[in-house]
Amino acid sequence: MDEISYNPQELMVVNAARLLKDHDVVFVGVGIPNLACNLAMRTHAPNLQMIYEAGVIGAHPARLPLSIGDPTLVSGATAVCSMYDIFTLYLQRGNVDVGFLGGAQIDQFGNINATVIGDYQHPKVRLPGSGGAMEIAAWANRCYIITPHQKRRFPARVDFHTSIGFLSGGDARAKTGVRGGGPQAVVTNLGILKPDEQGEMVLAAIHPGVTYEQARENTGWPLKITEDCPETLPPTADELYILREKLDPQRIYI
Amino acid sequence: MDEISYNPQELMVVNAARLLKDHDVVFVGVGIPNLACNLAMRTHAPNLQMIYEAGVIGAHPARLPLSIGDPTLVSGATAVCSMYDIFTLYLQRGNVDVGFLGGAQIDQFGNINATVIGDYQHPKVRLPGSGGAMEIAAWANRCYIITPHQKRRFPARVDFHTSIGFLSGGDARAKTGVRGGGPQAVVTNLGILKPDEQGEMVLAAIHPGVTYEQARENTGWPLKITEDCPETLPPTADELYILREKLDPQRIYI
Amino acid sequence: MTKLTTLSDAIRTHVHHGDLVYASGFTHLIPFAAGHEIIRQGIKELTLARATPDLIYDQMVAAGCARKLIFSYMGNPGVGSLRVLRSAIESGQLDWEEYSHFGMISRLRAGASGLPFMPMNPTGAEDLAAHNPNYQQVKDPYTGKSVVVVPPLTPDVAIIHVQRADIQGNAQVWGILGEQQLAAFASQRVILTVEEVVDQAVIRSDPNRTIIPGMVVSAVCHVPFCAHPSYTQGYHDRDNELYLAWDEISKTGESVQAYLDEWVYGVPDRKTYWEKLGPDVHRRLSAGERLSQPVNYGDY
Amino acid sequence: MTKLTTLSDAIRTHVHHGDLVYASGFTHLIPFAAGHEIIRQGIKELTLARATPDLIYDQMVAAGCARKLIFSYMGNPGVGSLRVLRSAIESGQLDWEEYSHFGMISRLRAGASGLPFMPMNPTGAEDLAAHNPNYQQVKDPYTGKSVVVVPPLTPDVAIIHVQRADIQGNAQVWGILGEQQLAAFASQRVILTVEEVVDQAVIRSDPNRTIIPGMVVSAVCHVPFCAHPSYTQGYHDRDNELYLAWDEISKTGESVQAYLDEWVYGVPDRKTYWEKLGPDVHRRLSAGERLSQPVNYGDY
Repeated sequence: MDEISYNPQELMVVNAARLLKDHDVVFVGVGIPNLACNLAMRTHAPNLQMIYEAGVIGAHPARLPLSIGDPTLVSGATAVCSMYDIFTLYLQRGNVDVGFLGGAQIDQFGNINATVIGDYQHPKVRLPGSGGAMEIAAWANRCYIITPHQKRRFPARVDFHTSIGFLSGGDARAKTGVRGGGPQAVVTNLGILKPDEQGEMVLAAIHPGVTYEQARENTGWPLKITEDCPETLPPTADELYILREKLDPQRIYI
Repeated sequence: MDEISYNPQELMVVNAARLLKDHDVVFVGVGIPNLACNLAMRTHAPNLQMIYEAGVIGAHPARLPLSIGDPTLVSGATAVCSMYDIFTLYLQRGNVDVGFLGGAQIDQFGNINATVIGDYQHPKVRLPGSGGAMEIAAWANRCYIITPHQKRRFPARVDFHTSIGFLSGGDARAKTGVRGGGPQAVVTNLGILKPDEQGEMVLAAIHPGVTYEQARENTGWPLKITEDCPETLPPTADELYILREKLDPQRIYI
Repeated sequence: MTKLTTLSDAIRTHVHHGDLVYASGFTHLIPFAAGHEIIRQGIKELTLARATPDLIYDQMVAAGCARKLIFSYMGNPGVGSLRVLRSAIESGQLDWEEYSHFGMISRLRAGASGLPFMPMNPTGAEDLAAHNPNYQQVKDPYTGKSVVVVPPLTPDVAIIHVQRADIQGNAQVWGILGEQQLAAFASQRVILTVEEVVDQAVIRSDPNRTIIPGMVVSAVCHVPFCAHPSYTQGYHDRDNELYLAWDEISKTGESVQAYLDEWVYGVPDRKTYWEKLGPDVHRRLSAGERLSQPVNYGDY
Repeated sequence: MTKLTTLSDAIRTHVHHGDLVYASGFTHLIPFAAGHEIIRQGIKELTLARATPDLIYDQMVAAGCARKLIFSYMGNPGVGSLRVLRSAIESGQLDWEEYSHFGMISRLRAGASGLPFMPMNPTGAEDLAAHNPNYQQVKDPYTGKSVVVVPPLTPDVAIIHVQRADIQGNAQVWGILGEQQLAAFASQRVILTVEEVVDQAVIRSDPNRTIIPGMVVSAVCHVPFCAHPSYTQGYHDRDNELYLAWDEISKTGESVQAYLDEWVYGVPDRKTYWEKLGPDVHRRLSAGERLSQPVNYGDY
């Protein structure tokens, strides 16, 4: 059998898609998470429901949405509601299974910084800020992060808690009273990190051809590796076909 | 000129209508207050805006509405909103000028009981309860009460504060922090009561042919009478024509 | 995945002895057919919550379904008193818990939003709060003033009549909205009774009209005229004659029982009930046509 | 009574030096034409509030209109960073106040509702609250737990673009609703920019579509294509090319100034701006047709 080639974006999209379950209600942004959801819908999760923080439920986009409020998300959706209602009736009420998160920094316990590098009052780099992330990280049943695996993106501690993972680990998250289970996986171009019992993000799967050494070198804390740490299955021809030909034929995100 | 005859309901509707100002936003129930508003719209207050606690704004009913949620209020209205929104965005936000109130008992300080006669836990007569009245009495800029003038309806103290007027008078109402000005008039079949500086309801106008004695006899507290206490102008032929021929031709409420 | 089922099955599956039930609808869309089916199935010890109990709860209490009432206005709208409820409360046979409309709807708003409470502005009327410990106060951290709050209401099951929905339960409502949406999101289970079951393409043609998404709906029941004697905007009028008649019927236990025997126990379902009302009533309640002007969502 | 006026007059009358302005719209319906008119009129020292500042506030800050920003996500949606705002904050030239989306919208909900605060569930993320004293805590009287609250936001003026309204300001919106309704009710004054001014009969044909009533509206301005380069559902598409181009333009002060000179100072009004964009852009952004299916309100 011929080797199938794929790029790091495709690898991350495919692995993120596989984490989604049929009937999941997913709070989804644009770009890579949107592609992952659409791929899941067209493979193993036909009943996945996508909702957007702009207040769109059950979108049927006719084209690849270019922003979280793209009009193609609205035409043909099953419902649209106000911003207050999406955060209360849907997210906070517990109707959201999965949230996707991202940020400039993700730390050892899955905490995310999307706000600032340096001091908050005198920022070295000012980032966009929370948007919906603070609440999604707290209240979605489970969260996933998709990000390139680079040491500067994976510090031991983030400069600022825009949204929390497991804080300092142990029962720190539970003590805050948030309802969601926190980050369940970080999908990178090297593998998949998952929280251990203490909430520390450890290497739980590795992509074909990647070494443990590469993963360790690109992580800002002493990266633990699970006992089994299986190799992920490479993207299938079918997955790549859907992704390349159906979902992002102009290769905007992949 | 011939005497124009009219009944007590008509007298009350006409006098209530005259209290409304053009451009007032009125929180209105069915029955007599609805007739008063419609009469005002067709005479001196063409820009009156009627809103209903059912969430209807700018109703243009094609027939006399028989309940506060009559479908004729909706067809052709300018807006419909949820119950939560009518109480928050409209009433509590301060967008309502006038509220109409009613109840089994109205006391010396304009407090109203629409809840219970006797002990709350062991009621002698159980009444409907607050509905929207508790908040309307507190937050509408001004309130009006339309009621037959009978001693049992006008006790010195109500058994239960369903909605407040001036409580025990003086600054008692102001101290509660409610935004509205409280009951500005009680329109009865004998005259019009208005609050004095202490918030006590005093006879401020008397209908033609009614004596002070009649008013005193039908009031459960020593009724004060204002110095001038003018006689109200009788209903005009025009007012009665609109009321009888246009608004309630089947004489359901008048 | 279809959630279509019969009303009878939906009630049997989702409404249990002792449940807190919220059959919603402010004057409009009151799910009478569902109340009647609960009576027929003999479900007991319910806590019945509704801002406006209306005839439906008068009938359910008369049939012995309830142990407690949660409400904010207990009247026969436009007519007068609800005699069955009033007498059950006056005689001490029915427990109750009472709010103003805004207190009631704030409880639903908190329940639907997953929030611990909702704040309300002061009303100065403290007698009700004195009898209902659910009214509490917190200190406003910005002004130091006291703020009245109510806790979430999260019914076991909501029953909600809507004009149209697809088989997954994506539901559209127009006319008076009342507490339809909040009751659905606040409740653990949602039974939708639907005037018209429509193709999902109809729903998707106007997503802003959808107030309840299928994801919170447990069962979809196609029950035309479910709301009679209340009404369904655009489908049939309110039967005001029956509201007036109930004021007479409810004067004695015998006449109430006779009504239940004939119109609830005596009919197997809403279809039979509606046919039994006869063509004259159908004509009298017909809605006529007044269509909304369409909007363009654009073909993006 | 008509509230129709020109955008220029509405801005002159209702937006003052030092005001707190909320130009609303989540990705959709962003009132760019109004922002440009504020720039042209040289109004200064504004506090600009928006959940998502978008290009409109990047441009207004570049033009020197603002002293402070209140926001919850400062990005160029789908593209990247808002370079003008980012650099103004990094250099200490612009004051700011920051929330999460839910905090921001809860402030508007409290403001629009006349409530003293809105409660929110815990998020565990306390760094933002540590820098923003508007985040406070109250004790939940039902559980004893701590509850995060935010105070009302009540802007001096809201600017809101809608698809259609009558001359009294009764406004209907479809597509993404964002914070349109709450911003209108929260604010002291409301300037409505309207894609189509319609006869009141159109509004009255579908009252459930009306989210802003005329009673809270100060001025109605007929400004087609007001939202470009954002979009108006059913009227024109988002001009994504301009969002991408802005990422380049905003890299230097010179290119920003050149853009403002050409597209803001260089045009007297939106009509001229839209014509200047030219027929190719008009074609590229055309919306196509996808109509809602009508509903029957009934002729009662």
